[in-house]
Amino acid sequence: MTARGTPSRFLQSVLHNGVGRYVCQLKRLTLVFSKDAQPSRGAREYIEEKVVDFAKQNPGIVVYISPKPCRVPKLVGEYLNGSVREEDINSKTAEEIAQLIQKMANQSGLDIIRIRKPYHTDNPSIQGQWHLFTNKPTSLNLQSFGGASQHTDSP
Amino acid sequence: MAVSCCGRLLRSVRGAAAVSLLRPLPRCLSSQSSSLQPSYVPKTSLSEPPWPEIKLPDPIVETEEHKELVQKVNSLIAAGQHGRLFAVVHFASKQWKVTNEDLVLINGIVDAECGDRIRLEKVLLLGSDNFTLVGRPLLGKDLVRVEATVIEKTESYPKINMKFWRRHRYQKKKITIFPQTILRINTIEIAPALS
Amino acid sequence: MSLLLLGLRSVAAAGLRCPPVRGKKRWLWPYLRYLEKKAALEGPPPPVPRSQKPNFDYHAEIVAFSKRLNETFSVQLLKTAFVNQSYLVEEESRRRALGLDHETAALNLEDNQKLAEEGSDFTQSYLTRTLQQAFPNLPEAGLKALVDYLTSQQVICHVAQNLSVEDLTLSAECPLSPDTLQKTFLAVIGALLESSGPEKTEHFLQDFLIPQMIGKDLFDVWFVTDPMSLLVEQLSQRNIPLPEPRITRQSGATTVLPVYFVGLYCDKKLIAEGPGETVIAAEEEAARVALRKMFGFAENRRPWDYSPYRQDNSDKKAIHTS
Amino acid sequence: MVFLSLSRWVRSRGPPRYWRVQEVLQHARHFRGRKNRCFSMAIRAVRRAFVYSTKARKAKKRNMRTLWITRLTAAVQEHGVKYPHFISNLAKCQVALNRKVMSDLAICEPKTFKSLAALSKRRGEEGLVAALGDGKEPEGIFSRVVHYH
Repeated sequence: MTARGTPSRFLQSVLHNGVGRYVCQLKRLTLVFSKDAQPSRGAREYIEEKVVDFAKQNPGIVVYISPKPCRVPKLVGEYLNGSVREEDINSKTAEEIAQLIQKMANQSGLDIIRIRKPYHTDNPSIQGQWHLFTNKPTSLNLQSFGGASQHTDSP
Repeated sequence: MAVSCCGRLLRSVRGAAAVSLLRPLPRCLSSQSSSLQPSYVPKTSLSEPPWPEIKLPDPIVETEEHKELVQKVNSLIAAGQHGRLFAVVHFASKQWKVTNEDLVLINGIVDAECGDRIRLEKVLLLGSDNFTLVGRPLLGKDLVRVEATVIEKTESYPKINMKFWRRHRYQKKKITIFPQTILRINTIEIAPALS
Repeated sequence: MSLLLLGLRSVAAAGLRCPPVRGKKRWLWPYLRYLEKKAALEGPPPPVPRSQKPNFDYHAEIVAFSKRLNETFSVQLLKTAFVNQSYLVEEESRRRALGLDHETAALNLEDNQKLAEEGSDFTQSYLTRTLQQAFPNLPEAGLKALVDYLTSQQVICHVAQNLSVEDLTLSAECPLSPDTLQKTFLAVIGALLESSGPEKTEHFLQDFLIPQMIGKDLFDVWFVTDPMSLLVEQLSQRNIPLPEPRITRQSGATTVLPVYFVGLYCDKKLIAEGPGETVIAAEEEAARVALRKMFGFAENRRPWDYSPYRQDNSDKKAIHTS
Repeated sequence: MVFLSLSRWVRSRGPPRYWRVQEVLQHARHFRGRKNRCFSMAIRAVRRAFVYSTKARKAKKRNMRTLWITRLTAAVQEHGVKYPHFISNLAKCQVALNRKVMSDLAICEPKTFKSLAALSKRRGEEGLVAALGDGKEPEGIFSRVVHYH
């Protein structure tokens, strides 16, 4: 998409994740589906077969199953930084839903927008950034007064 | 001069100009000839070779210096006084200059789960405030250890790929989303094993 | 077919009994506009705590909280840590209003006051200890500034919000005040200390509080108005002669963008050099650079070692290298 | 084969016109003039913007490379080396750093870059010395043919 027309951000992470320990950022997952509607078939299948395994593998994510009459079954993921993401899963198979859920669990909840630079560093320079005088000899500022010894300028 | 000529023959020719044209002689020779003839020779590309005089340091002195340097750096590393380190690693067909606590965004899938620690093995360069190790092209695996954690496996924003030819009724629009992976650089360690 | 058409025509000629319904719902757009205007006038609805919205199981959330952080909390303690005094008061009054008698209305719950105090004490002592270990040359005031920054309301609330402490906190107020949030987070630390011991808690603090120092400069945290006098004080403590500022480099002195580099010399040795737009600013910057170097807080200092159980690791490494 | 759904697709003509228009307009909201609100002008501008951004994605790679090369040229000039010599000598030393990283190093890590420049300079000198040989004339008679035109 165009550069000016779309929002953008820099690469970041929530709470310096991964510096100390890794914390899965998805905290809550709600599966809204209908008990009898056709588009929810995949969702029902997923709940029958896979959801318990997923919940066991990811004890840090609370999974809620809420059956209610609806046409479009939904996945609502809530992240640690407070953002909420909804995904429609109508007419998706159980396999596709499993992949989608895994993807949501792997994300951090930050906006999916253009990222300006593919790296982020808090210490851009270790040896000190280059400036005009970096590679200039220090003798430039010495002044000799006739035959007298050299002095530096005093402020 | 359409003929071949012999080096020996040319040596008798006065002045080094013709010689230097055909076969470059080191500067010492030409200076010798000028000392023989005190007449003034203007400083041109013909009077002396166009390259600067090169004086390489003595190999024996150099090896000693090298030894001393290596010992110094080794002791610095062993004492852990090297401060923050940075490394240039080759990962996902790109080179990244990284230091501790950096984030790196990679286009594509990394075959590791979120939270897994991986080791970046292709280290091209490692530096600190006081020394730099340059690999030719890579640094040894037992020398440097750069570790990273996969913290996020996400997707890029939808990129629109549009083609349009005017007056040709040709227009294509394709929206693509790529997988992306975010790495956190955890540690850059170095062993005092220089030789 | 023609018969049917005829029939239809006759019906049309006779006219319909009921008035025709318009296909376009002309009333809808003004109605929606009215609703919009009303919503704009009223403003957004008051925030509701997540626990009062659908799909919230408190016990499951608590268990998931500890699992997510990879810590072993005792669930009872953790639940206590999230209970605030205001919640107890409000809940009891609500029960009484429902008509329960005094005994049944009383909640047999403790609030997190004690745990918060414990957590706060432990955090303070741990941070002071580790920071002192990490920066042995830092004077007391600087150390205090660092610890104060890490335990400040702003930082703690930031950490707590991004660990979803906010959702689990039981309090009468909504949205939570920073005070409550800070207290709750400290109580969580206290609960961890009681359930898993100090070692785990130290690890927890190291993983979640210490990284807040990343990218922070010493003087972002510690506000020193006159670094030169501090430098003089520090140097005299170490029996080093007083610094002598000299302009080392300058450029564009007659332009609107001059730059001066001032070097500080002690014993005719350069200890620091700093740039500035004026000579005075450069001198101050040089003093700051010198202080950072002296306190071991330079930008290229060795990064913090976040590996768990640091002491053991460093011992092992030393053995390995020897 | 039996196509049951094809006939349904033909009837489904996508979302209502209002939403189709909004889809385009949301990309044009920051444009100047009437094209940020009038569809028929917006659609042309948005299409052009998309084509530009598609092309720019490719062009950026090339532009960045030229930028790095420009930066490197300036950076090595300070150390008395020329860019082509610098690059080729480092390649001869089997240093596989690319231009992006080296221009980065020139800005952020001047000491490292200085040593890289010194390395390439030394390699150049060694190469020159090796090419010059030991300064003696070759043995025997040898010939060079020079053509006149």
